[in-house]
Amino acid sequence: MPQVPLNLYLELSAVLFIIGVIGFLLRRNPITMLMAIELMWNAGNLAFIAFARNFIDMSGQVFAFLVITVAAAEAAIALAIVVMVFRRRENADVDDISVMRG
Amino acid sequence: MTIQGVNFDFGILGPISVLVITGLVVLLVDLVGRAVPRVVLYGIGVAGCAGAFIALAPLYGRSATTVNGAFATDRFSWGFSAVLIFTLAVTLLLSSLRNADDGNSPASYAALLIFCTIGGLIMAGATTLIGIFLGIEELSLALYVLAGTGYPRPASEEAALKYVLLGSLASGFLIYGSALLYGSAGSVSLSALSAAASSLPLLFVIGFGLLLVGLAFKLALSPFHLWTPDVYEGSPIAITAYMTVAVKAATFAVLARFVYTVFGHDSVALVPLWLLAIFSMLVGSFGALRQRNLKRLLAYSSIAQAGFMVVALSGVGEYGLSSLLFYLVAYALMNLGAFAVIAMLGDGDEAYADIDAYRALFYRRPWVAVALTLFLFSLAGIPGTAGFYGKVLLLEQGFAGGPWGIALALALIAGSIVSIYVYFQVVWAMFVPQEGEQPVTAGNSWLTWVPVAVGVAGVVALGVIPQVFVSIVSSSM
Amino acid sequence: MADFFLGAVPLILLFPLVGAATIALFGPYVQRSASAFIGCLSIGLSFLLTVGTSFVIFPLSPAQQTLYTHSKFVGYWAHLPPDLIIGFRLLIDPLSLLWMLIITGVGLLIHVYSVSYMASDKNYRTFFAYMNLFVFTMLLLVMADNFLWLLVGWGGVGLASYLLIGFYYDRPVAVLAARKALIMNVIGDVGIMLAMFLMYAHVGSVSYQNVFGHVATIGTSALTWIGVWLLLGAVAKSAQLPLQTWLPDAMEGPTPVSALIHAATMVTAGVYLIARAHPIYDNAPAAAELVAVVGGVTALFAATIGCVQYDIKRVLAYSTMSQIGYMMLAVGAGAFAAGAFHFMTHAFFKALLFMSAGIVIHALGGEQDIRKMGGLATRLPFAYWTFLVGAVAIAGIFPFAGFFSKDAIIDAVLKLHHPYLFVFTVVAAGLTAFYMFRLVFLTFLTGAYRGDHEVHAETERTMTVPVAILAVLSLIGGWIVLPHHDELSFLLRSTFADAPFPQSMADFNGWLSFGVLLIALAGIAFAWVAYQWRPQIAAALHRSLGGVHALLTNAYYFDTIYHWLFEWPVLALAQWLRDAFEVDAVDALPALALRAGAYFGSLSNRWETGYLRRYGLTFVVGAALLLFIYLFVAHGATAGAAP
Amino acid sequence: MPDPAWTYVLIFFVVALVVASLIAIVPGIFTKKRPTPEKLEPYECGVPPTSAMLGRFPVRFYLVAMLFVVFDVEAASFYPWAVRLRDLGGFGLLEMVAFIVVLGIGYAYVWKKGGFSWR
Repeated sequence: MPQVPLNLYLELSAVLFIIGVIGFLLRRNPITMLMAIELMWNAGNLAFIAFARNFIDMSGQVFAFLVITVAAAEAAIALAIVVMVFRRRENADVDDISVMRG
Repeated sequence: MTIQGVNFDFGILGPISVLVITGLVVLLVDLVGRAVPRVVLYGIGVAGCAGAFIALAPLYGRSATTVNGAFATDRFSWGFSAVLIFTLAVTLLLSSLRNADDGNSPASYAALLIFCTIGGLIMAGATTLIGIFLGIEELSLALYVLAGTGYPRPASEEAALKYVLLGSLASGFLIYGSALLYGSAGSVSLSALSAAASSLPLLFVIGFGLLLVGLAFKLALSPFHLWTPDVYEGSPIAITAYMTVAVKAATFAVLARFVYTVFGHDSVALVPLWLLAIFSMLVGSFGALRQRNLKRLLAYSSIAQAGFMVVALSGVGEYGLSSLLFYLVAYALMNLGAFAVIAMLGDGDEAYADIDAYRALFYRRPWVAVALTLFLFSLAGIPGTAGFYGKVLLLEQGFAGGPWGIALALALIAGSIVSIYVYFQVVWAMFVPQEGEQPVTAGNSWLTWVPVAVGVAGVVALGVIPQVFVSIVSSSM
Repeated sequence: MADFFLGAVPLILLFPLVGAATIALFGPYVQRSASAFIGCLSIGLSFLLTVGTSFVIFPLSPAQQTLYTHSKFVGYWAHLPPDLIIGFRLLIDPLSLLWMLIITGVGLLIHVYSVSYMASDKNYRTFFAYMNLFVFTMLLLVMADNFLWLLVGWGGVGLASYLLIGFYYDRPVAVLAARKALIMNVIGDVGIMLAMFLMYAHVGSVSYQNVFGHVATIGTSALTWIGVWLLLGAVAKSAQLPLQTWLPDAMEGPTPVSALIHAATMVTAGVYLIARAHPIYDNAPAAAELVAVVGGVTALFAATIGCVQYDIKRVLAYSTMSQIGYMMLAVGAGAFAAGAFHFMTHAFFKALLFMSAGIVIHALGGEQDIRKMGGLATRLPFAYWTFLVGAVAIAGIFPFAGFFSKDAIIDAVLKLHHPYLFVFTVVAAGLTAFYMFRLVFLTFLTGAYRGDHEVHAETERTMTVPVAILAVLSLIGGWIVLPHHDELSFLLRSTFADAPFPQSMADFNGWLSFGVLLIALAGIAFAWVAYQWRPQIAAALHRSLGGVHALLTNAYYFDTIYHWLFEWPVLALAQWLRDAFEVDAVDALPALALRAGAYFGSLSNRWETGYLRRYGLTFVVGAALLLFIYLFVAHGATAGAAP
Repeated sequence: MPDPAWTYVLIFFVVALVVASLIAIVPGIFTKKRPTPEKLEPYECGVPPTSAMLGRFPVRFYLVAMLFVVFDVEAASFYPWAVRLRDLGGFGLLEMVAFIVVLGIGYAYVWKKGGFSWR
C-alpha cells in the first residue's frame, strides 16, 4: 500500500489551521467563528494523528481523542453562551455586544 | 504493543480526589434535597477545600509521580496547588454573600468552581502535554460559564462571549503547538521534550511558540491580554477574584515546569517570553492609570503582575521557583483581600466597583479602608508589606538572570513606579474628607471578614517576617 | 529560682515596652497618676528581674557567665539563598548585666523622681510613655547579641532622646536642640552601619560571636576601619569631640531626662560599644589609640568649658562630656574594667547632681542661671547636701565613689604608657574639682540669693528619696574596688578575659592617688578662693583673660565653625536649588511625568476597543509576530543544521 | 527524525499566519471609511438578513442538541476501553465505572433541572 508522506498531512493540517484563523478573523457571526475554531482544533488533531502514525506511538492518538471530547464540551458551552447572549437581540454580530472598552 | 498496568497512587491524587467527591456531593445534595440554601452548598465546598488541604499536607516536600509518570507531586505542584485550594475557599466565601451573582443555580455554580480548581490542580501536577491540555480545558470551560453567571447583566454576557471565543482560539494555538512539540520529540512527556529543547529544531521552536501563545493568553500577557479587562470587569466579583489568582497559579505552574524541566537553563527560545513579560508590565501598569472601575483597574494590574511573576523565571535560576511561589502567595493574599473588600462593601454586588464610591470611605468604615489600603500598598510594593518582599525576591532573580533578566528587572521597577500612582489614587480617594452625601455601606458579612482578616494577617506577616515564609516555600521545593 | 530568672530574661526587655505601649494606648483613658504608676512599675519589675538575674549569673564560673536566650526568631533578609542570618537573641553577660542594672536601677529612681517633678506638666502621660520607650530601647541596645539589634536599640535611644529633648515642643529652642541631637546621632548611626557592612563583607555575619571569633582573619587594615567607624558611632552618641555640640543643647529637655539619658545611661552607650567590641580594638591598636586620644582630649576640652558656663545644667552637661571622655580614654587604652567602673560611679553621682539641680530648678520655678542663685544652702538644705555629695564624688575626693573610679583610670593610663594623655587626665581632674565647686559656691553659698523668683520649699518624698539613695550610692559605690580587693573586674572577668592588659584595679598606686587627690583639693581650694573668699579674683581673671573667657564661653566656637562649615553651605545650596530648580524642574517634572503616563495609559486603553474581532485580530497578529521572532531565533540557533 | 522538508511546512505556516493577519489589517489601514447604513448591515451571502438569525429555531432545540453532543461524545470514550477490554482487566472496569458514575451524576442533575423536557 503506498504510504502517504507525512509532509502532505502536515501541509494539510497547516492549511486547515490557517483557514480556521482567517475564518475566525473575517466572520462576525459567533457560530461561524466557533466553526472556524473547530477547524483549527481539528487541524491540530490531524497533525497529531499524522505524527502518531509516523512514530507508531499511541499517545498522539490519545491526545486527538481527548481533543475531540473536549471540543464537544467546548462547543456545547460556547453554543449555550451564544444562545444566552443573542436570545434577546435581532442579529448575531459579535461586534454589536460591546458595552465595555478602554 | 502491550498495555502495562497503570499504577495509581491515591496519596498523590488525594487533593484532586477529595475535590472531585466534593463537587459530586454538592450536585447530589442539590439533586436530593429540596431548595437547599446556598450557604449549605458553599459550606460543603469550603469543607472540601479543608479536606483537600489535609490531603495536600502530607505531600509537602515530597517528589513522586503516579499514573505511569503522567502526574506528579513535586516542587512545581505543591505550592501552586495550595494557592489554588485557598483561592477556591475564598471564592466560595465571597460567593455566599447576599447579593452575589451565581446565576440562581448555586449547586452547579459551586460544582463548576470546584471542577475548575481540579483543572488547575491537574495543570499543576501534569507532566505530559495531554495532562496540561486537559487541565487547561477543564479550568477554562468552567470559567467560560462562570464568567456569564452575572446574566442578565449585559457586561457579564459580553464577558462570557468574549472569553469563550478568544479562549477557544487560544486553545487552538495550544493544541497545534502541542502537536508540533509532539512531532519534534515523538512523545508527549515533558522530559522527552528536553532533548529537543537542547538542539532546538524548527519544529520544536514553532511548536513551543504556539504553546506559549496559548499560555500567554491564559496569563493575560500582552499582546494576548485584550480580553482581560472586559472579562474581569464583566464577571461577578467572586469569579474575577478567582480568575486573577487561580488561573495565574495554575498557568505559572505549567510554565515553570516547562521552563525548568524542558529547558533547565536560560534558552534563546525563551526570549519571546521575556519580551511578552516586559510588554505586559508596561501595558498593564500604564493601562491601569486612567481606570475608574476598581475591577478593571485590578484587571490591568493583574496583567502587570503576571509580567512581574515572569521575572522570577528569568535566568532559570535555582531559586526562581521559590521566588515565584513567594510572590504568588503574596499576590493571592493581597489580591483576594482587595476583592473581598469590594465584595464586602457591596454585599456581593457591583455597587463598589466604581472608585468614586470609595470617596471618604475611611470616615465611614475605617477598618475596611485601612485593610484595603494595606492590600493596595502591598500591590504597589510598599516596604513592610508582602508585595515588597515579593518584588525584592523577583528583582534578585532578575538581576542575577543575565541581560534579559536585567531588562526584566528594570521593566519591573518601571512598572512598579507607575503602579504606585495607580493604587494611591484609590487610597487617596478613601482618605479625602467627606463632602456631601455618601452612599451608605450595608455589607458587613462575617463571611468576608474571614478572607479580609486572613489577607491582612498574611500581607503583614509576609511583609514583616518574610523569612519564615521564604523558608516554608523553599523547603517545599 | 535560677531557672526562673534566666527564663524571665526576655521579660526584662518586655516590661518597659509593654509599659510604654500601655501608657500610649490607654493613657488618655486613665488617671494621670495611673500612667506614672505603670511607668514606674514596669521599670521596677525590670529592675527586680535584673537583680535576680545578676545574683544567678555573677556567682557562676566565667565559662558559664555568658548566657544567650533561646533564639526563637531567626531572622534574615528574605533572600534566596538565605545568606545573612540575624537571630534575635538576647545576650546576658557581666558587661551587659552591669549596664542593665544601672539602666533599670537608676532608671527606676529617676522615674520615681519624675512622678512629682513632672506633676504639673500637661503632657505627663506622654512623658512616661517616652521614658519607658527609652528604657526599652536602651535595654535592647545592651542586651542585643549582634550589631544589627544593637543598632536598632542605638537608633531607638536616639529617637527617645529626640522626643524627650523636644518634650517642651512649644519652645523653639528645645525643638532646635532635639533636631540637632538627632542629626548628630544619625551621623553616628551611619558610622555603625558602615562598620557593619565591613564586618559583613569580611565575616559574613554581624553577630558578636562570629565577628569577634574571626577578628584574627579580618586583617588589620579592615579591622582598623571597623574600629574607626564604630568610634564614629560612639563619638556621636557619647558627645565626644568632634560631635559633642548637641549635648549642652540637649539640656533643654526636662531635668529627669537630662539625668537619665544625657548623663547616666544613653551617653555612655559609646563606652559600652567600645567595651563590647574590645576584641576589635585589641587587634587594631591604631583604632584603639584613636579612641583613647578622643577620650582624653574631650575630657580636658569639656572640663575647660565647664569652668565658665553659667547655666547649671550646661555645666553638668560639660562635666558629663568630660567624664565620658575619661571612660573613652580608659576603654581606648585597654582598661575596660576601669571604664565600666567609672560608668557605674558616674551614673550614680551625675544622676544625683542632675536631680539635686532639678530640685533647685523646681524650687526656683525653672530658673537655671547660677548668677541668679546663691545662698540657697539654707533655703534648700537637702538639695545642698546632696549636691555637695555629688560634687565631692565627681571631684574625686576620698572616700567618695569618684575617687576610686577616676583613680583607676588615671592609674591605668599611666601604666599603659600614654604620657600626654596622663597629663590631660590629671589636669582635667583638677579642673573638674574647680568647676564643680564653682557651681556649689555660686549656687548654694556666696552671699545672698540673687534671683527674683520665689523659692519654694523642697518637700515631695518621691523626689527626695531617690536623691538620697543616689547620694548614698555616690558615697559607697566606689568601695567595690578597694586596694587588694577588686570586686568589679572580678565580676567582669569573663567578658574581658581575652583583653591584652590585666583588668584588675586592685593594685593601687598610693603616691599617684595621693597626688591626684591633692590636685583635686587644689581645684576646690581655688574655687573657694575665687568665688567664696575673694570674689573679686574671679572678676579680675574674667577681665584680664577676656579672650580666653569668650573662647570657653562659646565652647571653642564649635557651633559657629559647624554653622559656617556645614550648615551655611547646605542651606545656601538648598536656597539656590529652590530658586533655580524647584519651580522649573522639580515641580514641572512630576507634572510632565503625569502627562506622559496619562498618554501611555490612553494608548493602552485605546487598544482595548471592546470589539471582539479586533481582539482576535490582535491575538493572531501577536502570535504571528511571536512566531516570526522564533523563526529568526531558530534560524540563529540551528543555522548549522538547516539544509 | 525530522525530515528537513518539514522545515518548509513550518515556514509556510508562519508566513501564512503573517499573511492572514496582513489580509485583515491592511484594508483597515488603507481604506477610507465612509459608513452608510447599508454598509453597516451584516453581510451574509449578498442577501440582507430578514429575520433574527437565531429566531428560526426555539432555544430548546439548541439546548437538546448541545446536551446530545456532550453525552454522545463522552460515550465515545468507551471505545478505547472496549478495544482493550481484556488487557485492562479489572482496573479498566473500575475506571470505567467511576467514569460512568461521574457522567451519571451529571446526567441526573441535568434531568432534575429539566434539561430534557421540551418546554
